[in-house]
Amino acid sequence: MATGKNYLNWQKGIASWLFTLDHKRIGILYMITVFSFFFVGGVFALLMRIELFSIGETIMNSNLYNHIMTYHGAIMVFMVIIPGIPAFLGNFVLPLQIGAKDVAFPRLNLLSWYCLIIGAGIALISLFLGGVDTGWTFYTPYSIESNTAVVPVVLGAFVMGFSSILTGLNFIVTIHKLRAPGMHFFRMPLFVWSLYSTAIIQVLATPVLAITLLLLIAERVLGVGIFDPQSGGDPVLFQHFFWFYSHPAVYIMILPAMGVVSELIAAFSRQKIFGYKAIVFASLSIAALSFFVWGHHMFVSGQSEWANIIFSGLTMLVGVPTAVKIFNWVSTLYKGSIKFDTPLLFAMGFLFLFLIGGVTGVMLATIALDVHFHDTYFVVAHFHYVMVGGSIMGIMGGFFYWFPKMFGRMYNEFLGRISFGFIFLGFNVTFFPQFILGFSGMPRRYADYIAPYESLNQVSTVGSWLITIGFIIALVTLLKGIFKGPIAGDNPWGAKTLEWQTSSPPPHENFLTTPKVTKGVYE
Amino acid sequence: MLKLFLFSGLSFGQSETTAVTDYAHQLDQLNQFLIGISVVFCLLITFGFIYFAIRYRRKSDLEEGHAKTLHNSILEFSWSFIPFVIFMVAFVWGWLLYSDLKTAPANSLEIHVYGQKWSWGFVYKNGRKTTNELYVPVGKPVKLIMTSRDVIHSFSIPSFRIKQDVVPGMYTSLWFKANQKGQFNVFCTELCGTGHSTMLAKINVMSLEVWEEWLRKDPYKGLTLSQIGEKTFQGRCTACHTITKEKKIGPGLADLFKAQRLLVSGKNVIADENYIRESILNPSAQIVSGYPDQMTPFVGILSEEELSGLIEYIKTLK
Amino acid sequence: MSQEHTIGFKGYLRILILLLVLTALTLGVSLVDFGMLNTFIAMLIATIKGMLVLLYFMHLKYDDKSYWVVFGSSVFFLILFFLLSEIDIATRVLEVNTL
Amino acid sequence: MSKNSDYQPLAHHFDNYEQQASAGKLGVWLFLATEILMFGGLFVGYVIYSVEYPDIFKAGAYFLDWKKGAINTVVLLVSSFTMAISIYYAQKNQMKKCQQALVITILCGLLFMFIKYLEYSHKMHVGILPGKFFTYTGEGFVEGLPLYFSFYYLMTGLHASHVIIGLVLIGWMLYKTFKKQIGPKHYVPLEYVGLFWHLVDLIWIYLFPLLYLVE
Ligand code: HEA
Ligand code: HEA
Ligand code: HEC
Ligand code: CUA
Ligand SMILES: [Cu+2]
Repeated sequence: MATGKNYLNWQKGIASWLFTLDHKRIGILYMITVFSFFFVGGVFALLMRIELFSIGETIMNSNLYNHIMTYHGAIMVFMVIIPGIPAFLGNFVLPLQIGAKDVAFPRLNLLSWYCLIIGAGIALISLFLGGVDTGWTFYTPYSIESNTAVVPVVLGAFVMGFSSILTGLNFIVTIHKLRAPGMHFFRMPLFVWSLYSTAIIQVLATPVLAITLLLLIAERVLGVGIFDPQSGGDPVLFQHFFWFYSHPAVYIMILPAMGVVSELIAAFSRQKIFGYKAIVFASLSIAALSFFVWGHHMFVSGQSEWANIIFSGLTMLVGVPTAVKIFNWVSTLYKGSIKFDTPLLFAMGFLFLFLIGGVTGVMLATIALDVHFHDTYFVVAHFHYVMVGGSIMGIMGGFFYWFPKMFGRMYNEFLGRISFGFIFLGFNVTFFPQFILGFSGMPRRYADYIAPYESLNQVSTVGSWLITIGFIIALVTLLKGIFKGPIAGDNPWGAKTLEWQTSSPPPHENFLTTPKVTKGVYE
Repeated sequence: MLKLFLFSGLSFGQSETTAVTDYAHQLDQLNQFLIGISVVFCLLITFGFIYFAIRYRRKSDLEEGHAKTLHNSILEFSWSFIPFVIFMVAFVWGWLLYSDLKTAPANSLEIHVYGQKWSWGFVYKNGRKTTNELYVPVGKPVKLIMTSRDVIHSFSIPSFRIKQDVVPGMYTSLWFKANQKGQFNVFCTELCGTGHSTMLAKINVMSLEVWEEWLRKDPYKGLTLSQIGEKTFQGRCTACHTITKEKKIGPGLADLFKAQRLLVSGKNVIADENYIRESILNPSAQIVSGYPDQMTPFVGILSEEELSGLIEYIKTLK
Repeated sequence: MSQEHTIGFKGYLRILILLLVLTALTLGVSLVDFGMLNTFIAMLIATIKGMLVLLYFMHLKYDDKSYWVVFGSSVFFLILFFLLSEIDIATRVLEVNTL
Repeated sequence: MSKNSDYQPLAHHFDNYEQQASAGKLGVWLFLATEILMFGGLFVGYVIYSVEYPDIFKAGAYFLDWKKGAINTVVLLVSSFTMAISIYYAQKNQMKKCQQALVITILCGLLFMFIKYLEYSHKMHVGILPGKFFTYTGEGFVEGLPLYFSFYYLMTGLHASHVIIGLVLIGWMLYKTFKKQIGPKHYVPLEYVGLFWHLVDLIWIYLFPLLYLVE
């Protein structure tokens, strides 16, 4: 790798990685973990899509399909995108961007990586104990009755929850206490603000997931009956518990991606962000509002009419700050000096796909429409547009952007663009047809479907192969870049934020002398 | 135009996309309104950033951005306020339609729906029961009162644009008025286990006279006990049992009668009439070894006639 | 921060005694029947006790205001969680079996 | 480094001790917030069901011994007090008294657990166990009673597990005072543990009337 003393080579050996307290190394550990899980989750997705290629049993029976579908969802949510941006990119970039030597609690930081590994380990052990088939939402009473290995998966998710809590806690304290001299709150890059908003959700919502999962375990082991109608419990209450966490969780997934996009747009248009403060407050208000809207997942669950109406109205509000962000980004491009490098392509991909995901989110929030769309492929398409088209685009864009900082080397620009092309195209081919399928009523979590749905499903399956090609190209590009790429220089993009002022890769304690901040952000 | 765009490439025979009720028509209007607005916004924004990106692409490596303003109160206000207004329109419109969906007309015909793994049972006011086939008259409001015997299911009729979860331990309801004769699909849309994707039913909308005629018919008239059993079995049991020795969710039932059964409790029993009867009514009491305790109890669902029929039918399986 | 304000041994003792008195009060009140108000009164006393612990034992009174924000927001979202769930359960219209 | 009064470690990534101490404290408060929301989930469930099934919850409270509950309340309050003064003594460099206060705190915690044990074992003896192990059908039994005791065991159980964690932490602090790693210049670890211990007390302050004194 790059020459000179830096965080990558100042200590050697496996142990120096596994017991490292350096936030940058921990970030790299997360990188390896998250992309490995992404690969596993992706393989499950491909298997699912092959099964759905044609009517009848294509490669697996419906029981196996339910298992694969559950693992795909659970892996992607708990092991890929929730740790994805905050724990991987955030860990690496956050202290650099605010001019700190490390995060506030380095040991806790390492611990949260171990929580992820151990939790994921426990959850994946279940594969050998019979698997799970409840869907990633674990709805009771099915998850109580299902004779599959629900307990290990739930326990694993519980442990991974602590990983997320600890990361969030660490970031809040780091941002409050460890900013470099002169780094006022409103001089912080927007990525930092987005991580801050995310961390608030992580700290305040995840504990409710923890207790929900504990209750589910108690339900299965002790039969406490709180969510079991046979003992007087209310299964719909479980859904309240679950979504009180899991709706805010979707903003854990998207807020950091939005932060990445802000950075990319500022860097590749060489502009100050239009409406910096508006974006800051939009992030914070999305975080706050995210706690008010969970009931929109329960419009047909048996939740009361009034609760439905209230939740529908509250949900609409979340769209406003999101719209503000989108318009601000577009305005930032106005009169910029714009270069179409791979990271910006991903940012543009984000804008387009997230926009579609967002407007279909509003259709889902419209209560009567959701009655029709709920649990159909329309929802599946919506959340892939926001999660893959939004968060995964964000993580890829951010990765390509900070790649030279992480490894001191450059990837091949041409290959990077090709990979974007395949991912973007394949993505739309895979998931756009699913909106139409959803509108015509195809239910989700179906291992098989009726004849009229077949042609669009085939299109979708072919699309999933295109995405795969895209990700494989990306993987090759990045691996080649790490080992053989040309030396990148400290600031290859001409970006203005602090992380670009130290060397690439950065030294062990980030900056040789503590930076003094005298300018506003992006100046 | 938009409709064309959305539905092109679809080759639906019995199309799920045609709206069959007034409600479905109204819902489609709301849908088209939102799609229209969304397309406008998406195009606007997409063309906006693509245009900027090309118009202001970097000319030389050292070039910096040229924008002077970082604020524009009018712009910023309008791009928060206009979406807000649109959101509120969507919200209120959705709410109004939803209120219709929640208030069944007082003269609705009530039909009871029971979901269970993995079939739908319908009970009509005169006591007539059907499985996986719902029969309703055209042009009359019908209210479904639904509950589940085991886990949560969801009763979804895409052509009517409605659905409602069917929850154990409570009753939920749904109403519709079909304006068109024909047969329409019902899906279960809440994950309920292995048979989730096969938990389908059909709604048959027929003219009032035919329907009343149908309602009075005794479905089992002229059938032998074992034929009644076979009919019941087809509707209720095939999700989990085969009539050969092949294992599905539960054991294959061929050669069961008078066979030795090893139970989880370690006991050995002979599968006589009583055993089969208890296995159907209260399966958890005697679990066959090697199988999960997954069978939904049929107590209270099957009539005495059907139960005896099932036993007779199982006896004939070889 | 390192210049700790503390209320000293005597101060803490006073708080303890207050807390014990309030505990006795809870018990006493539970013997009297105020009808609907029972739970409310019990919770009110518990809240006063909780505030004493927070303010004095946990030093919220003297410490940085940001801890208040942290603590307050957890309580706020907890109440929100309760209220919105309870709205659902309290306003459900029960369908009844008419057969 | 051989006197309590000099000890003041500083991790490499902090600029000064102030910063380190206040970072730690903010961290602890954030952690307490997560605890509140985690326990809060159970409280929300409890209140929702107690509104839905008041009779069951009334019948359930009848089985609890309010005297034991009240004694435990007093015990925890006293322990909170001794915890608070142990910090005060550490600040004053009166390490002997600090250690005594910590020992009393631990004793109170153990007493609390002992009384809990008495309560549990009594109930378990007559078949009042959580969930599907509930076998009691004697006097005072009502339909749905197991639901109340599910909550009882979950809430007090989760609380008791926090008491145990707290005890371990206090024990560790005591050890640190002997190791001369806590003193007037470095008492923040004691403060952190104290905050945790007070929270455990705070939760009990709500648990006690909710569980034992339901009308
Ligand atoms: C990254 C994750 C993410 C994000 C960001 C979102 C964002 C949103 N989501 Fe989504 N959602 C999920 C992930 C996400 N969602 C997942 C995983 C599920 C399914 C879970 C499961 O069941 O398995 C789901 C399900 C889901 C449902 C339930 C569907 C159902 O099961 O029946 C609903 C309903 O309201 C909903 C709404 C919304 C809304 C209103 C937004 C808003 O935040 C979007 C706001 C953005 C915009 C609106 C775009 C910008 C605005 C403009 C440019 C203004 C102009 C626009 C208009 C005038 C329309 N989502
Ligand atoms: C982050 C979240 C995420 C991501 C990325 C994806 C990605 C994909 N998802 Fe999934 N999906 C979910 C979250 C996600 N999904 C969730 C939560 C559910 C709901 C589950 C439930 O109902 O319980 C779901 C459900 C779901 C369904 C519906 C199943 C059903 O209801 O029956 C389908 C069907 O088509 C599907 C398909 C796909 C496809 C084709 C991809 C493809 O985009 C995947 C392509 C990726 C790869 C093939 C991996 C290749 C990777 C590498 C080669 C390594 C790369 C390394 C580097 C670049 C360094 N997903
Ligand atoms: C949800 C799936 C499911 C459905 C539906 C179902 N069963 Fe079963 N059945 C099982 C399972 C699993 C077992 C084995 C475990 C047990 O004994 O309960 C079983 C066992 C049995 C047995 C005992 C078989 C033996 O080998 O001893 C009989 C008889 C039986 N079922 C009859 C029926 C009949 C008749 C119906 C329909 C009216 C029916 N089942 C519907 C799942 C089902
Ligand atoms: Cu029944 Cu899905
Ligand atoms: Cu949501």
